[in-house]
Amino acid sequence: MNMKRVYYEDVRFFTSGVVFFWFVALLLFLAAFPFLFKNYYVYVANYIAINVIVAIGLNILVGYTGQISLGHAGFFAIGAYGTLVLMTKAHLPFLVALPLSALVAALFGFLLGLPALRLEGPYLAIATLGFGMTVTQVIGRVGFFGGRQGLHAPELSIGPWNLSTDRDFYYLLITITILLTLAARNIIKTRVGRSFIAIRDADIAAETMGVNLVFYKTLSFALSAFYTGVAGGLYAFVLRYIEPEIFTLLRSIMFLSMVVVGGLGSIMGSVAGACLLSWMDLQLRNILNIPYLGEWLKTLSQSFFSITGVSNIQFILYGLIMILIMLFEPLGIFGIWIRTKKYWKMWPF
Amino acid sequence: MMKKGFLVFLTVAAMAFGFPFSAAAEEGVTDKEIHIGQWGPQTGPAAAWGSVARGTDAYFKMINADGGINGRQLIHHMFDDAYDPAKTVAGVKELQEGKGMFAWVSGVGTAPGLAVKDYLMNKKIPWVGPSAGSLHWITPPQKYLFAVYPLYEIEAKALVRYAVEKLGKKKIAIVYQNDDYGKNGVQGAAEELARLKMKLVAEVPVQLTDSDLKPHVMQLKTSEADAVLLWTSVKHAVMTIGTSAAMQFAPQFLSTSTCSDFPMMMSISKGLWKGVIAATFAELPDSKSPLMAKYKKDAFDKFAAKDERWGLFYYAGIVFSEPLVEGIKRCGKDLTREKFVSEMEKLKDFQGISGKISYKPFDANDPFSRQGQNQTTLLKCIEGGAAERLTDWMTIQ
Amino acid sequence: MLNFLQMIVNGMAAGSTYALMGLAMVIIYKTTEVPNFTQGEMALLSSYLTYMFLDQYGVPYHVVFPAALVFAFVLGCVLEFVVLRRAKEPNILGMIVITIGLEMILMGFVSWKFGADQKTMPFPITPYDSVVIGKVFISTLELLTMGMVLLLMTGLFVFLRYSKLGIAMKATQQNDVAARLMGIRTDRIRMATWGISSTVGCTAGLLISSIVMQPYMMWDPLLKGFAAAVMGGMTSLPGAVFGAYMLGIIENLFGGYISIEFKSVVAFAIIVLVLCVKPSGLFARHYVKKV
Amino acid sequence: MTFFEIRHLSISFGGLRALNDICFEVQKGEIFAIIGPNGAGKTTLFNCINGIYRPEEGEILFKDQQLERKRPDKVARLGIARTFQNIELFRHMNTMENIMLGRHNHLKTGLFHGAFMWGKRSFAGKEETKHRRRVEEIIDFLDLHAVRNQIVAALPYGVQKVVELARALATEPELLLLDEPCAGMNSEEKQDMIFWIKDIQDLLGITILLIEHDMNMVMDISDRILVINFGRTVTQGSPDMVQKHPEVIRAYLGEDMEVGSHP
Repeated sequence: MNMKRVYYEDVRFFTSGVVFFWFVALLLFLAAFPFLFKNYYVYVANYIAINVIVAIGLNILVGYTGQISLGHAGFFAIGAYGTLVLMTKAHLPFLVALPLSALVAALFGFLLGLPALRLEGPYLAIATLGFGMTVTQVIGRVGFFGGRQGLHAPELSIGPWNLSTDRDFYYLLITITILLTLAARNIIKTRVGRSFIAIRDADIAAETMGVNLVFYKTLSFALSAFYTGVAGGLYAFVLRYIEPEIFTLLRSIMFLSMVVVGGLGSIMGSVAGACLLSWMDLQLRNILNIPYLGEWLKTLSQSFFSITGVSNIQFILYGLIMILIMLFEPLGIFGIWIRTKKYWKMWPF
Repeated sequence: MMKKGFLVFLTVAAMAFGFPFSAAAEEGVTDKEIHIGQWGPQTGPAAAWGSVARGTDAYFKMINADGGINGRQLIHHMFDDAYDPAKTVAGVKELQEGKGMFAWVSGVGTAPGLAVKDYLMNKKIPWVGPSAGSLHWITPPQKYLFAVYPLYEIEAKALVRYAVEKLGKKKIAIVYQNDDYGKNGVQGAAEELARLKMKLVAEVPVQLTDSDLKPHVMQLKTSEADAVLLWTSVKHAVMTIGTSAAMQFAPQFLSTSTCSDFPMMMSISKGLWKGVIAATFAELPDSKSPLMAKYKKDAFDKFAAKDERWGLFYYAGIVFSEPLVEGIKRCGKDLTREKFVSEMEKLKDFQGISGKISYKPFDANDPFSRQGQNQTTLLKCIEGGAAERLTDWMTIQ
Repeated sequence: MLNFLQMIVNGMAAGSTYALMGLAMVIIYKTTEVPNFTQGEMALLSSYLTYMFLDQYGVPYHVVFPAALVFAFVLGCVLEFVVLRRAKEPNILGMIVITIGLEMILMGFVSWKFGADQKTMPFPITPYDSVVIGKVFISTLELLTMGMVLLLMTGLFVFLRYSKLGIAMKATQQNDVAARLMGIRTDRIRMATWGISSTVGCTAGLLISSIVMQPYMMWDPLLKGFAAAVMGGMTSLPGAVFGAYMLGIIENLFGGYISIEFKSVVAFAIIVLVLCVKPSGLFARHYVKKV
Repeated sequence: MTFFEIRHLSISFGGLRALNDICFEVQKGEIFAIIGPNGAGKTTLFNCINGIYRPEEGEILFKDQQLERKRPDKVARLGIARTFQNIELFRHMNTMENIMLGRHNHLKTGLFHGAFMWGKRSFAGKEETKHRRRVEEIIDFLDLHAVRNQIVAALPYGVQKVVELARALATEPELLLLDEPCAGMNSEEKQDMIFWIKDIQDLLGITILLIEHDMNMVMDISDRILVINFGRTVTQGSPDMVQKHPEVIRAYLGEDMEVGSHP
């Protein structure tokens, strides 16, 4: 036994040189990404990055603290609308408006966390669902928020930099995403995150060890809402236009499936889940343009189904993938990753 | 200074990775082809509007079968955006930056359209006929955006005028979808009534998600309206009429062009639609107009899928792209975007299967320099879903 | 006063649909603890197929409707057998995601097969006829729906309490292992539960689709039914029905007297309030974990 | 000042009197055992002390502080830790993290410091390192090296019990409540556990309240014993005294008396 332990190794980020290498490689790739691919893919990357932030935030709540939320589109909306309203009506700079509106989202998260203290399972699901729908409907009906006409994002510039193109915005977005990912990972590894997990695994034991349930559960809601709020604020600038119908129950469900498919209680899982599902969400519309397969599907629809509804195949695929992952790997993509890693470690035995 | 270096770097990188910097002619135009893009929801809650894009597709195929325009074939790229602006933006960027579209046509929905409007306008890409009658397209007017769909206000005004002046109705109420579409209707109706020194007796908002319209009908009933405008989706229009019938409330119902597909409305409402008056922006499905007959025969019968229906939404796809085709035709062999815009501006009383369409030279202060159609016509639903024409094309400013 | 009475009746009429969906949710949750988001789409598929046989093949009502209920039962059983039973380590989140996935598949299938155009189900009675009691109107379709709710609720209640299968279902819910040791084939019980629930949902679907049919028609009734079930305690059949009628009436009164714009949201606001006071709904005892 | 005292404690659940007028005192540094048949109310007593249940009547005094209206986390803050009858570990954490959670009240890292744990010289980094050193001492003490980095759900039952003990020790309690620490252990593990409990008393000077069914062990290590049955005190006193009490003999040593004949 090595008696001179460096205890920091348990919590440090780069557990080995290999990890460090891949991290740097990833950073380099992300930095070079806009130059390697067309602008359209930069937009897709931006869209994915937004979902990554939400998925991580939601995983803090769902995966680590063990609460259900079907209302995160509400926080997303609060972040988006907050940022735009603060910028256009109060003339605050972006870098002030974004965290401010995320804090507003966090405040709402805290408020939603209060009734959630006593709720679980389907009861919590319906309460959060109600919250999400209420936010959307209220925003849609208040003229101040542009009603159903939505709001356009103003020109965005930070200091001397004008971030008007997808590419410019990409760098800002990706930086924020990486920082938030690392921050989430650090929070989970330290006292607050441990308390979250403790609450999930055995809440009464956690309480008798000194964890304040009220505080940490609401904190988890608030933190999760904060992440989602930041993502919402950024999303307003990815799309450059927001309207209430963007923030529907369907989006909340999509967020939740990203987290569950990616792997509950795993940051990397959230990233993977968000990448996979949001990429599919954008790309499945092209399914009929795939050579041969698309033609075959069209013929199939002509003879057995209806050609007018053929695009709905994307729903079938989407649902199928969700179910298959859940049935065969309850830990999601993260579980698959762990298993593959084990397999290669043991190889060739 | 930094910015410049960055740009140089970008250019070099772009060239290194082989970006298509179009040197020849105009983007999306070759000797043989013209690429036109379009989005439309084939899935999701608004999927019923998906037939607009399919109508355009059949129309383009018909033109190509007839030899194309000035020797060029129209290549139609349409994609499904599920009415989700994020997907609209994705699809537009992918097609525009990938294949390169010469212009965009139609495109269903206010929200998806607004999400891509700035992008298209900044790139100076023409966009003809957004399929939603919204003021957003023309306030402020955009040089490259040509609206076709008559404003919902115009329809509201025409309907109110008819109800008051021809039918002698005294109390007009409105049921409206609580969004842009509905509110434009309320505004139009209110303006017209103000002109006639009257007021709406009830304004009842309906939410897209409502599945029970009894409270709404009760409000109408309490207001004792004798004419009710329906500014809702098809589903809610049918539910309003049905619930009214069940509650033995029978005013004259008047609806927007959204619900002017009478055969469909008759079948969904189980016959209750009979007697409803609707405004519309195009010829009727069974119209005797030769152009309409040609479209039915050469576009629909030849190119539509077997389960497609020759309904309003379908040939709306033709209505919205007629001006585009006309504009391209007038450009002749030398097709550029600038020339296209100037030719479009010269359109005067152009009539396809809709009302007359005219544009004016671009004037940032005149929204109507980019609003093509200002005409509407009123129809009454009679037995069997057929329509009786009540008015000729009316022009309302 | 007349208006008030009318609103109450309207509320009950609206509540009846929610009640049917709520009942269907409760039956499954009672035995398997799955909040079934597929419920609506199971009914959707059954309704659309019914429509197909009625409208395109002209099969008469008295054949099609019973056949639809049988189909719904089989569909429920098949989904349970093929999908839900395969779930490893089921937890509530995983189940939610699986049922949502199923929901997407069924919805995709229906839209693919039938397109997105609005349709309407041919129905033996006109949904727009009404009965006048005093001066209060109620449509015949709604009377039928209310009747179905009462019938199904009492039927299910008696069935669960007195029939052998019903008692076995209860046993399965309370202690799966013990039930199995007593010779109950809990797998089959679960399957039957899904079947029964799907049949109840199908009834709701058929009634709704006599007005307007489109692929999204079951979303709102499903959510409201779910909300009603939660309000009633998620495990109680009368609770779900009571919750549904409460929701319908509150919605209508709110729409009539306060704000018609926020009518559809008020249901959820009330749910949250109720849950703040009674965390397990109105009719269920709050369960406290023991250490 | 008494170290720990319970006065006239009563609680009932739905008409059933689970605890009825329980009184006892615990001196600093002693091992005080509570015995009684299943369902006597021992765990309920612990739950009352912990703040999980609110007693209806009576007082719980710890170093002159009233506990009966305090939340569990406040009680923990005062220096009372416990283990559970049916293991309540954080199943998906490893041993080290489980014990680290015991350090919760001694750590200061909040959201902000946690998020900015960049490197070992940051606030959170330093704190984590420091406290892991403390945890390592406990791991040494209870001989848990082998399972240091294993997820606890996968550990054998006996080891899980030890981890629970370690977690409780990590809070640096003054009073430690052990709820059947030896239940389900084999004799070897039991020996270890007895050894550790004594060490905790002798070396760390922690007062221990113990619930246990193993009479030999209880008689062996306890300083004083409280016997309860049906929520009432039967007797209390030194092991020798308790052993001679007729009702205890009846309950534990199995004289020819029916269980049902209790008043």
